[in-house]
Amino acid sequence: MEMELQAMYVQILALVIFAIGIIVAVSRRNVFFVLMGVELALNAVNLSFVGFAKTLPADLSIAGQIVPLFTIAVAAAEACVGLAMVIMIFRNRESVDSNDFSNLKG
Amino acid sequence: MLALIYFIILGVIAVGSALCVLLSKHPLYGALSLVVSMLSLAGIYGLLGSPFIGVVQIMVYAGAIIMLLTFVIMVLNAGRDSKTPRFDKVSLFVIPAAIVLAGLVGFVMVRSGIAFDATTLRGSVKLTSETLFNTAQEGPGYFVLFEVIGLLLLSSMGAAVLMAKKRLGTDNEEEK
Amino acid sequence: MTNLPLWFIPLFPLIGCIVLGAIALISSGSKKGPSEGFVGALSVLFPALAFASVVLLSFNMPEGGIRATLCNWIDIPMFKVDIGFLFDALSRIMLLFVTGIGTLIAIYSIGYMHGDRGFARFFAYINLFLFSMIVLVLSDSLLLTFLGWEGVGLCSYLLIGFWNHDINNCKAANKAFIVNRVGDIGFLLGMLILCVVGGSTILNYDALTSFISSIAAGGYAEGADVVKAFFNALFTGTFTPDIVVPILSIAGLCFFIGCTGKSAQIPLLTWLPDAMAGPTPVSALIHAATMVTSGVYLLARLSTMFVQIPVILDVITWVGLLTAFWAAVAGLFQNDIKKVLAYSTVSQLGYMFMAAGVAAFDSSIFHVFTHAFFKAALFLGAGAVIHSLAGEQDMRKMGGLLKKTPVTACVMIFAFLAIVGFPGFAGFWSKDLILERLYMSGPMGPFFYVGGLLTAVITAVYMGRLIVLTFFGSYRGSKESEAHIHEAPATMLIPMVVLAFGAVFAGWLWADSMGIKYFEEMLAPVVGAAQAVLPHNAAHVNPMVFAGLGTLAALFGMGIAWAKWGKARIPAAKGSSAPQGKMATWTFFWDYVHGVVVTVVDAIAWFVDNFVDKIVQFAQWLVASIAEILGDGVASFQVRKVRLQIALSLAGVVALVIVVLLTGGLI
Amino acid sequence: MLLHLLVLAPFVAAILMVATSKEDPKSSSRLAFLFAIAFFGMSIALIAGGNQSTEAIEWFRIPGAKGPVYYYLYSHGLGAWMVLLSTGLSLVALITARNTTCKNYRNFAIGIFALMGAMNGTFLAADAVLFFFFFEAMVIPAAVLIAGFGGKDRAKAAMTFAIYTLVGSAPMMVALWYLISQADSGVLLSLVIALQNMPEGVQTAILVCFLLAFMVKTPIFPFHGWQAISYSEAPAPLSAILTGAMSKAGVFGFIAWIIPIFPVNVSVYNTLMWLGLLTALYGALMALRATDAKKLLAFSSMGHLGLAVAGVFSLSEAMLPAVLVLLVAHGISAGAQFLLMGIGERMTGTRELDKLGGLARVTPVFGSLFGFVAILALAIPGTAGFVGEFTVLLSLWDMGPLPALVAGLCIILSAAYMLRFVQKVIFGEQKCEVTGTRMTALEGSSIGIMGVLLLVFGMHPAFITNALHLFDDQAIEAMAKLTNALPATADEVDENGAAPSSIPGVDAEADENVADDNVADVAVPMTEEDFRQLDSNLAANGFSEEERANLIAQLKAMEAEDSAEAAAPAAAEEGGNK
Repeated sequence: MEMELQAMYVQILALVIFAIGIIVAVSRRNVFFVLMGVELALNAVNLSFVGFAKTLPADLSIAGQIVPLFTIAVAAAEACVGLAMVIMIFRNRESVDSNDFSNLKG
Repeated sequence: MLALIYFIILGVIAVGSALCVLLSKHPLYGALSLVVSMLSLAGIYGLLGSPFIGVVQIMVYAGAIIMLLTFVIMVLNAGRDSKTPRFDKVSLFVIPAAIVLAGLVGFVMVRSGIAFDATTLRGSVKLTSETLFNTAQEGPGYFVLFEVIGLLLLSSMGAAVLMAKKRLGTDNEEEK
Repeated sequence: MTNLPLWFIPLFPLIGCIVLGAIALISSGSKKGPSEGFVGALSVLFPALAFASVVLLSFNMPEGGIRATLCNWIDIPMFKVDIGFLFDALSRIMLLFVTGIGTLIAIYSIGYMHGDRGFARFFAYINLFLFSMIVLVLSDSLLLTFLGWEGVGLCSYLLIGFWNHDINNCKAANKAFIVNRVGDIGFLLGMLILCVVGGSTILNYDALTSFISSIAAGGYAEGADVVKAFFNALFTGTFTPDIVVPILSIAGLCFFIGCTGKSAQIPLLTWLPDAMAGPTPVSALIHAATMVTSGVYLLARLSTMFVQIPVILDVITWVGLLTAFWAAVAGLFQNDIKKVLAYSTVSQLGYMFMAAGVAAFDSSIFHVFTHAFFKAALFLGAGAVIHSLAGEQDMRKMGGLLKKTPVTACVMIFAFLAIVGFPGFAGFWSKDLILERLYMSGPMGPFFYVGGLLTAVITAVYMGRLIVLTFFGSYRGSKESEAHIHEAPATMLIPMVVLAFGAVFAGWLWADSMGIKYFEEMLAPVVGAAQAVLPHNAAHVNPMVFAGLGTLAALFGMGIAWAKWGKARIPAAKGSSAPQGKMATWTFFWDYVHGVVVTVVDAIAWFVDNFVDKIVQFAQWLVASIAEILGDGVASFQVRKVRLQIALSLAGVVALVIVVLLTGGLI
Repeated sequence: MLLHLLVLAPFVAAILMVATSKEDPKSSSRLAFLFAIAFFGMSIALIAGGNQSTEAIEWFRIPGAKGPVYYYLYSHGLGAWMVLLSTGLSLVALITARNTTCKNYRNFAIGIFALMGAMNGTFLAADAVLFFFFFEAMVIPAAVLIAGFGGKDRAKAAMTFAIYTLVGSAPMMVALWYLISQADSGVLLSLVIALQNMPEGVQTAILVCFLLAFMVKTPIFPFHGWQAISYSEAPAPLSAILTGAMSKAGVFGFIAWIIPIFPVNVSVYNTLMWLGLLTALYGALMALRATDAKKLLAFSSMGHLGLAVAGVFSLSEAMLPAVLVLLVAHGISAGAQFLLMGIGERMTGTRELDKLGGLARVTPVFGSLFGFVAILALAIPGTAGFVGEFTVLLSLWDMGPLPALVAGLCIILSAAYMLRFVQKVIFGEQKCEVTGTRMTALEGSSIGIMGVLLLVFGMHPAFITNALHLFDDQAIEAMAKLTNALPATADEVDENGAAPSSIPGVDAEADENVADDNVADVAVPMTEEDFRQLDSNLAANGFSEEERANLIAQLKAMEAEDSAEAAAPAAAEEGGNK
């Protein structure tokens, strides 16, 4: 078997980054890390999109390369609002520990 | 062959810096590692034949989002997370679960046997923008979506400004 | 003028009602109210027009009557009824005195209601009442009669509660309406039964008559068990042809229940004495002369049906007898002048039902006719007395009014002689006739006769008491009030005098023992055939014997009254005019019975409110709390740690993926 | 076009109302009146125009369903009259609300228009999913209005109302989903065919789910828990709409979405008739004991609707017109009473019966109107209420005298509580000061017109009953087009479709393959009794006399052929069928 770049490798890389992103987002308590973890996971998904797009013939492959653009835009919006919230909450509570954020609990 | 080598190098950097994010103590370090990870991912995009996404990735992620993050961390000056441990009991769930999940999905994917297609189009700026702004095609296409995203960005910006501003205002009053 | 349309008759009072109602409504804002002269003229005009059209039609009526179908009313599958009018001998006689007396009483009311704030409203109601009453007697189908039937009940409600700021009047009005409603449901069910037996067409009187005669001609299961058939129908809902007659009996009973409600017979009679809370002209018009006799009218109208169901006729006779006797005794105990007259009305209605019960429908209608005159005269006289005494109704505080209000006294005394059956006066002829028919009715005849005669004696006693206490002796009220006693104005006196004439002479239309049978011949086309169905006692007795016995009874009763109250010094009354002690027990016996029913309903309502509803609420609460507890239980997983949540959901995803992999994917 | 306007334009009107001034009720009320009058006029045109339908437009697809959901409206006499009630009551409600909800009149009007659109949709939808959509959508504006404009306990009332009714229809949603996963589409005919192919147990389960939703909405004992509190806490104009038009959606559901599509299930229907009677009794008894004027009216409504439901499930020939007249009469009279009570509450500031009294002397016009409307509600002959109650009683008598007797008892009790109500509110000593805004001429005349309408319908109910013709050939053909499994010949549609319930023999046989099954295959010969029942059932479903006669003649002819064929060897026939 020739040592060429396989579509599978891209997906596996995406998977690994995604897993790390999830772990960062969930297991770290600092909200900044939570945000960063989410960004990582989103990036992994983008990568996966592009990787899959390249397995499709001609015209069909465009969609998979357009969608990441939107994802990036949404991620930007998310970061924007998320950081604003962090500022707000921090001013209220003087803390960045997500364990202290439980306003939504009934 | 060459592509594979580049890919392995970039992939290792990406994964490594991602792990740095996971393990770093101070969020500032985390943010910097994240930038590295993003950059290497941008390289992979280029490698895969989607240079436009790679460029956008650098500009938006590395340029804007992470900058924003960094600024906020610095402004708040509350980034130090020394009191809280990096991993706690929850991590006992999360890490194995995520690894198992990744393993399972990977297992399935490996067996599915996907391969690159030779006829696939290169995601150049020209092609991308033509597809994005093509209003002639049937149905609404991406154009409307693009506009909607614009709106989303605008509104999220507005929301962010409102939230931050209101809090600042009350702070001032309290000071008085 | 011969082809004057029938619908003109009800139309006039209806217009009157609308016009006067509009005046009342518009003027309600102003302080002074509308001009009484104008309103009074209008309110007499419309009944008078109706009366005039009835008279015109009466002269030109062909033998078989006039029928006119106006339009379709209800037209749905299974049920088609037209609005139509039937002007025959029976409705003619009813209409004549309804509109005639209605007009007279409208004139009287102008004087009586003078200065009342609700002047226009009162006459609007009176006109509405006349409209309903005319529809009741003029309609050619049971359903339209029912419209009038409930319409008069409604007007009765409105007029009893006319002075509605006193809550007691309202309660009396409510009672009248609700008790009548019970009877009305009887009427309604009767109609339903007829519909089921013969389709909606037989609600029409003519069709009903032919239907009944076809059944009678076809023969029917004579001895069929009515009760069994009824329960069979009740639970299975099926009607086999051989139980048509028993079913008809049930229908007849239902109609009779309707009649007991409207005509204040046992057991639905308690509302009539209470109804005296209304203005006196109302008592005269509605609760003496016209509305309460509509039950008798209905029996006569359905005579063809009733003679086929003798069981129910027996029931009617018994109820009539008991009512007549009971009410007469209760009349003895009353001190309120209007209450005496109310019980007297109930008692006289009992007579009419007895007559109807022995299939003497013509004589019962005749009594309705004469009774309308003398009872209206009595009530109007009582109204004049109350008017002159500024609202005093207790007879124990009256006395010696003969000299102060001579015209009123004369009118009342003439009417009194008529009601006790003094020879020559109206009541004599009609009551005599009823007693005679009772005697001839069959094996039980003599018993009924004795009961009727005894009641006649008591009637003479309590009416004598009323006259003696009111007009003879010396005045027992306070000195100040004595100075104000005055004769009523002319608008009140003229109708009274006219009615008194009627009370004296109306009986001569059918002076049976003198051989004058004009009234009987007139009614013969309507009820004659029906009355011939049932066999009569063959033994013929000289009518003079009955006349003599009747006269004796009247004289005897008057003698008792004079002996007991004529000379005695009656202490000035204190406290309420209601009877006390045993008298109260007798008077209010049926009120107690009704009270039990009302209490039972109240108790059920209380039970429903406090138990059933609580159980439902409890069940609701239970479901809600279970949901809440479950929710709380689930919410307790909702630990403060957001991250733990996500971790758990992640674990869940893993589990799901494993399951999917192991089972080989979705089906 | 009219149908589209009636359903969609109210929502547009609601949006347009946003543009008016929030502070000035005068200007916003002018626009609102204008809209409401326009809708009212349209609904009259709808009734005058007879049966009509729109093109079926494919709306969306539900996962698991065979066919798409159509935006498909169809108006028959029943629905058109209900629409009239909804628009008419909304108009009067908007008029009386001007002096009640001064400041927020605009928002109130928005809510009312949204509610009106949803109600119209419910009454006009010809697709089950569309019907359900509007059926649920009604709840939201109503609950919001209760929460925004209600009395003291408004939050609780709105919550109870919303949760109760939404939970009540949740089983229906599941059942409906299952049903359309089996049927070709949501139109009536497809549902009928799908149901016929199901085993009996499943049919019953779906039936019960459907019934539950309608029982909660009507409401029928014991699912009435939400009613008293919602009606009494809601602002009076809204209560008038709720009871006058919205509660009719339940009864409408029974008539339009249960009886035509489900095969007759005697035990369930009998139970429902008795439940209806029980509700009537219960409502009357509770009304006797109510101390809150609006609660009294709420229970009175419950009693009347119970009677209507009992009438529906008597399945008599006279049922449909009888119930329709009863519903219209009740809608108008109960609506008018609620509106009047709202004005009374505005004037005196209380709705406790013991604190009211003597209003007839202080405000004679109000008192007269109040008495007038109460008398109309008593079902005096000559009013529409009487025609309705009497004919419903007649239908009930078909099931035996006992139901009719119970209904008669309810009528007696209704007189008792209604008179008590009148006495407590307008008669007797004056107990409270009149401080609020008095009844305006506009309010008085609009309510007066409602009363006069009741009299007109009472003397000439043909106005109402003539409009009735549930499913005509055109509609059935149109529905058949949306139903693939069916060869769309009108005849067969008639027999298998619109009145499946009526052919007991066919139902049993037709289970295997409806599309191919011919009526002539019926093995069990139909007796005269069957024909009679069929006839009355057809009539109950709105077939005219002529059509019924035709159908029965056809059936009889087939019957004759069948018995002739029976002589031939059975095996040959079976072979031929397969």
